[in-house]
Amino acid sequence: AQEGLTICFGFQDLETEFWVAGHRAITQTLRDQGVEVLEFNANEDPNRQLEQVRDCIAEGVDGIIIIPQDGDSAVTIVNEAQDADTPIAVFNRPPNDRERGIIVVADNEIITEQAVEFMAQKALRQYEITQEPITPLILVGALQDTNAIGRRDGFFNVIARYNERYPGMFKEPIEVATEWDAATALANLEAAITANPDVDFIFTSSDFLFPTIRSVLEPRGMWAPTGDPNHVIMGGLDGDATACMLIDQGYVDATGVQDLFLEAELTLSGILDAIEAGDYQPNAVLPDPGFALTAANIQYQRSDMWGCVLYDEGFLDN
Amino acid sequence: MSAIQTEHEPQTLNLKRIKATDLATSGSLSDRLVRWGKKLLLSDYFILIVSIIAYVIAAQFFDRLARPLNMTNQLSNMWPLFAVAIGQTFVLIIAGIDLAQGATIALASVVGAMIMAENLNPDMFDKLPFWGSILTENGGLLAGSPIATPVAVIGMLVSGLLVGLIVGTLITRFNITPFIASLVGFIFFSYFALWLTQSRNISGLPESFVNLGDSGELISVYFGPKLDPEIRRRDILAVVTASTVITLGLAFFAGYLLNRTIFGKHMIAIGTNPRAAEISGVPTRRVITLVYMFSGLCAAVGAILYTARLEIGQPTLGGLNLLLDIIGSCVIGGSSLFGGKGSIKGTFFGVVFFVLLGNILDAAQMSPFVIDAVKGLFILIAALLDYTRTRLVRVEQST
Amino acid sequence: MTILFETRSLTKSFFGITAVNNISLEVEEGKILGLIGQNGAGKSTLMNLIGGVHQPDSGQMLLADKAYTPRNPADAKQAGIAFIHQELNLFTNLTIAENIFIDGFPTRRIGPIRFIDRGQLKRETASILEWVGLDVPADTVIETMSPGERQLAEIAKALYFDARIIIFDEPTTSLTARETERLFEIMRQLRDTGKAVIYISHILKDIAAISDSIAVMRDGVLMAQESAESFTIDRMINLMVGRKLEQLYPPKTAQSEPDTLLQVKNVSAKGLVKDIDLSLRGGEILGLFGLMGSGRTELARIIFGLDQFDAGEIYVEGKRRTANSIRNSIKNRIAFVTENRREEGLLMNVSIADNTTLVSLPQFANDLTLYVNQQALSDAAQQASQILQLKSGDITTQAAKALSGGNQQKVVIAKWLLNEPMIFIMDEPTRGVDVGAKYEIYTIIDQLAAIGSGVLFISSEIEELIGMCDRILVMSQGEVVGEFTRSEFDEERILRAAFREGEEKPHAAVK
Amino acid sequence: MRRLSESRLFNFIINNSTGILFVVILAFFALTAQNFFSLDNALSIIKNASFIGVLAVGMTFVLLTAGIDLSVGSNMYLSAVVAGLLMRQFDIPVWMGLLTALSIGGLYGLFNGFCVVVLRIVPFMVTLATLVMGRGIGTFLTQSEQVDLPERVNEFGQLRLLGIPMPVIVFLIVLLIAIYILRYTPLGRQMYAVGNDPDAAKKAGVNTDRVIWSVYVISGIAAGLVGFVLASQVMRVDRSFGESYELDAIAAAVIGGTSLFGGVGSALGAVFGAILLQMVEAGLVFRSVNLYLQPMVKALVIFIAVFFDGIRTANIAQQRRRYIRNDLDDTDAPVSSASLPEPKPVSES
Ligand SMILES: Nc1ncnc2c1ncn2[C@@H]1O[C@H](COP(=O)(O)OP(=O)(O)OP(=O)(O)O)[C@@H](O)[C@H]1O
Ligand SMILES: Nc1ncnc2c1ncn2[C@@H]1O[C@H](COP(=O)(O)OP(=O)(O)OP(=O)(O)O)[C@@H](O)[C@H]1O
Ligand SMILES: [Mg+2]
Ligand SMILES: [Mg+2]
Repeated sequence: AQEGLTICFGFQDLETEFWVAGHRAITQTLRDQGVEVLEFNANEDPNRQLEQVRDCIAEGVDGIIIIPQDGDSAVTIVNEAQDADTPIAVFNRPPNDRERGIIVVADNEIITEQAVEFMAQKALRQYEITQEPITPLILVGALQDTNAIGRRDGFFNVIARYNERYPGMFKEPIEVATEWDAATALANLEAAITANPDVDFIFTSSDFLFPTIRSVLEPRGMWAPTGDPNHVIMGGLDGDATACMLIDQGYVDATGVQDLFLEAELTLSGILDAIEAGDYQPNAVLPDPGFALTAANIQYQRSDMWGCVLYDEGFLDN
Repeated sequence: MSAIQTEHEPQTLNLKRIKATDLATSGSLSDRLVRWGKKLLLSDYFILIVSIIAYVIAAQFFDRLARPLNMTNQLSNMWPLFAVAIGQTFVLIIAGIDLAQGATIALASVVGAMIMAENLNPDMFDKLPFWGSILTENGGLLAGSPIATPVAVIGMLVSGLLVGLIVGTLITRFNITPFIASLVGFIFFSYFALWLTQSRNISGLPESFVNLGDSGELISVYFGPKLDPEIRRRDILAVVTASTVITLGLAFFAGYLLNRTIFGKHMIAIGTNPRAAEISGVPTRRVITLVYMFSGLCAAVGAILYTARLEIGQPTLGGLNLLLDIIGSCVIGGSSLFGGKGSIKGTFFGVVFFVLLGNILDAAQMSPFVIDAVKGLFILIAALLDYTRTRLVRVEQST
Repeated sequence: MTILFETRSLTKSFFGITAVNNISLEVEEGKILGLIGQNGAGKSTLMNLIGGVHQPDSGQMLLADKAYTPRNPADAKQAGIAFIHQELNLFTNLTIAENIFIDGFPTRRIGPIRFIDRGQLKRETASILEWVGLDVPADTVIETMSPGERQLAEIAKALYFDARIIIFDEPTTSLTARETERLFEIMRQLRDTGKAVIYISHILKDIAAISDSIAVMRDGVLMAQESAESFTIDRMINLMVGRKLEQLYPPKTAQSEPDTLLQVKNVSAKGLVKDIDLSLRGGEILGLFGLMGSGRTELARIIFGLDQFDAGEIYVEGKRRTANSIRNSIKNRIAFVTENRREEGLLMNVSIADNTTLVSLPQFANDLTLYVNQQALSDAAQQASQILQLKSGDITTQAAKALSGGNQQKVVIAKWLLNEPMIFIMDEPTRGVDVGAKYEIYTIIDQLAAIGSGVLFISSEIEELIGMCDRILVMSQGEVVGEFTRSEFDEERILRAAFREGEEKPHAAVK
Repeated sequence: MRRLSESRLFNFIINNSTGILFVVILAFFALTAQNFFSLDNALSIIKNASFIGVLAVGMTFVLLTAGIDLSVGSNMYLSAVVAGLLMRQFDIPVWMGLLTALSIGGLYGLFNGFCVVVLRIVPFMVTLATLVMGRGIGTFLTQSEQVDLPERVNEFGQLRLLGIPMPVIVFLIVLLIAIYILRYTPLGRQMYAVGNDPDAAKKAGVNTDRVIWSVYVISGIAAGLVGFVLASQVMRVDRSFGESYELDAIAAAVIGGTSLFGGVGSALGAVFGAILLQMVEAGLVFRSVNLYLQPMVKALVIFIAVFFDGIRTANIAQQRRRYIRNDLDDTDAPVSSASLPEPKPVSES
């Protein structure tokens, strides 16, 4: 039924594994179904994305899928498409106004909270035994990226919650800027660890920084699996293949997972159904609750995590 | 578009004349082609012509390029880029460079939104530095007031002028090279804008402001059947919008300044030899500072257009990629990084080149994995053609 | 006598101007060939063809009877041609030694690695510098040197390698009599060792004194090449200009007026000038003489407001100047022709017309709209260029850098003339200018004085100061050491004052 | 006499202003942040400065000739990608990977040089185009996926010699080579000449084409080297690897006193600029400064450093200037003509 359809797919960049995997899931599934896909890369420029969506509308496509740069520009872009009678779906980054468009939501703040919650639980057990306050550290993403800000908020929410319940458990968190750049992360993390050698709780706003973290911790003897007295409680967000491997090996305790496959499926079915029904302005909010993949649940939930699927397919093998 | 069309007429006239003389001298077809090609290459409009020819050829393969709506889209994409590039052209003419434009766009966008935004969700915004004073649950400083939009526009322009003033002062009073002075401005004001909103966007801008962008249609065209009761929105082509008028107004003003006034002559003198200019009584410091202020103003105009079309105040507008496109447009359009050269017309052609190149590459639906490699190649080819042109012009003049 | 080098029907044109037109010139071994011609006659262009800077449109060159076709300056150098350009070609960020050896440093090995041999560099440079008479260390950075010293460095650079033909294109424009004399000494030495020397100058007296044969160019054409004996100064001028010049200096029409335009009282600037007292009246031409580095330029810059001073006062038309700034000076109609036209005088890539009108631009612009009346502007520029007999193409399109050296100097003067100066400070205004044009410039100076302006005329050519001035001040080491009124003018006394020598022991170098 | 010594102190401060700024910043952080003043931290700062630092040294060569190389970030990416892919696919040893990265970097620079020298396109446009192109080719090779480096690269990355991390040693070697080229070889001095006046350089017989070509190759090799060394630290090359490093590299070079208009600059200055920037950044992390303020403070430090450097160069130029009179230090005493250098007659004819 999808033969002959044209769908326009606008994305922001393909800079991390997560987005590459998402891009592939969407384009391949559509093409497998015989849909013609027009791809547009906006290179992290929402204005450029708006221009591209306008071009798609000019082209007269049947539907549009976007990965927006942020929740606010998404609103404008969704309005633009719907006003021009083109159905549109928004993948992963939700518009702040969720009234228009097919919106597949992964809430960074909430997913982060789930992962950090698991880490905090572990830290609590340690705190109860040693009575030593925990020194938490967060690698913050680019301040220009709203996802990074959501993740930072989620992290601080959990820390605050625990400090309320168990006063004195966490010290003031150390914030490390990364600008989503491995070298910046390397330099700043190294400085932060030198300044605070007692750090024992690290959360990275994206899993792609785990190798960087390792190269800072390893020479200092802080790269140790769970159970080792030198183990640093560690977590991240994205759920990529490296994170899966490191959880397997015990170095990492938890990662917040956005269910990439589910999101892709929700997006595609949403938009294709609307096209079939002749609905130019389909509106729906389709949540991806996300989950935290942890050392505790990796046996059961392994297959739900896109990173583990890649990992098990041999993604990281030489 | 009007600018382009009027420029086309003499071109066709020239063509006719060539044909007439050719008949008289009975030149062969290849001769004529060579002559015609040379003429084209020597023209000031070279980059424009190349861009349009490339576009026309590409449209034969990718018919989506030829759709009227696509064309009006490209037109509207040019205006904000052009507005910012005008300011950069001025700066390049005085042998400077203004990286701070990237941050100015962001800052102006945020400042404008903080003045006029309506309704702010306290959950999201209560961590902002000015929450409770400038920003409240009811919105920005003048939320809902009828003067909100004009004041916000003035506020945006003033922030552009201020950034320009600061960068200009660093250069003229502290003797800092333009590259570093504007880089400092770029970093500082980028993060200042981010800090102001703690990375958040401010939405809920009033309709009167949004209409300053390309949704403010002044002349629209509809090509469909006459009595269709329901015209789909996408069939209405906005040819002239508020952004067209604003940008062209800015361009003509800049052209006047550059070509017709003492200010423009002083700019060229400074760009060519600042010491000789100074000794000849050119108020170099004042001119340099004013040029950077004008550059900031242009960036702010760009910010108005971008903000209006995105309908949000955004601290991440602008940025390095945009900046490289802008400087690239200026340089393709004939500005020199070593000063003394540049024109508004040329910069417009450079902007046309960059916008059409982007459109063609997107239309060609090349894999996203090769598109950048191809884009780089085309920039290189355009620069090469342009160099060949200037060299030929020189040879032509000397014989 | 053997002909070492010759050109046959050499032709070169730029922008429709034939700068070198069908020239067949012969250069003999062991001889000095003087080459003269008006500004823009094509002398430098001819030399540029020989030096590989430009390539001819047609014609041939023969070096030792073999075809010689240099594609670039390196080729010319390879063939044994040294070229001292009219415009300095020094790297101001490098030392003298590095400038001299830039295309072939002496190196030495330390282990497996080659290093520049700084010791040898220094030694060799020092010996060349001594030869040309430049008394500064080999590792002096060019930036810190005065124009005169730079010119000597340029000469040293061309002489360090063993050339067969040495071209001097107006090498003495920044040199004083003494250095010039030393340079002639060097040229004679070169000739005596069998080299061929080509010497270009506008100082015909020098040409007559040193040349073995003389070639005259006019409008790109070779008018004559004969042995030096067959030329008198008058004949040279006649061939160059195409007419007779009755006198070198125009009759004096200006009268000094009683009112003082400029009064400099006790001005001192640390390290530069000290206790300068100077006054300039309306209608007066005041000469300022001194040796290289005597501080005349520094004083001129201070008076113009370009540099600051530490003590003393300056009065312009009786009013004490409070702010020492260029724009203040220009507002008071003070003009300043710089001695460094390339760096401070001209916008090289900008049209002649725009250069000419740069200072007086406000006159052509509406104060409110800033609108410039293009027509009035190009008319004014056109007029100025006619008055100064500028040799150029279309002044609204031709860039200043495409002018011959002397014509560039005229543009600098024209630029200030348009502003109708009341006090005209001219620092070496006739440097590199041909006899005909010099006469024009003198006439302008005289006319300016005649309408009541004061002229401060700085020059190293003592004759022209004597010919033109009402009074001459002599500077030495930043101080005014002598003052001569017209009736007291005497070349020898003025020179002695400049050397700070008592009357009783005239210096050997002074003839 | 007192005034004299005062002015000497003043001159000392002015002439070493950039160095003093460095010491002041160092002292400030050392006094206010624990553990900042330690060998460990010093090494860590230098190590992390080495990436931008080596790029900046390469950039200095280009800037000296009044060129610019915007493509270094993309070059890093492409070099690291190719080396990484080869090491993964063909199991080549680490040293061959390094060699690959250097060659790719050099070829990249060669192409830039070709466009500048042979096609005569302005450097800004050339390197802007290759900035886009290089990353594009890398993206094509990887299909935008990250390249994870094999484990043995980590061993190389964590190598230490006498306790000094490998990147610091690389940094030092690069610095020495650069100083050698710039100060002690004819080619280096010719670079200064070309930047000062290209026409004059041609007239002096300098092969300007060769000089210009070589600076782009040098900058390219430096970028390839940084690409590999940085990759060995973070063990992964993703699409944003090296993005917008060109600005930091140019900033570091300019802080170190290099002019964008050619002819002025030094390798040591570039190194110094990079370390200063990294020290400030580390200090801000040590002091846990608000993340939004960190870049703003960094911008201010760049401003101050460049400002001081400007004063310093102006003052040195002032002092280098030879004066006509030697009454600089006191105006009251009359200048005796005996103490003045006599104008010596050059010939006694
Ligand atoms: N690079 C150039 N481009 C265009 N025109 C030039 C160029 N060089 C010289 N000319 C023109 O060629 C003519 C001859 O100039 P040239 O420099 O040879 O004169 P000259 O005899 O050396 O004069 P002067 O005594 O003033 O130095 C002039 O009209 C000048 O404008
Ligand atoms: N560009 C410069 N940079 C540094 N110092 C300079 C410069 N120009 C001149 N000086 C210094 O100023 C002194 C005087 O310069 P200059 O030779 O120009 O004096 P002058 O009296 O005007 O002589 P002349 O006009 O004959 O050259 C010189 O000793 C020189 O050291
Ligand atoms: Mg000449
Ligand atoms: Mg002088």
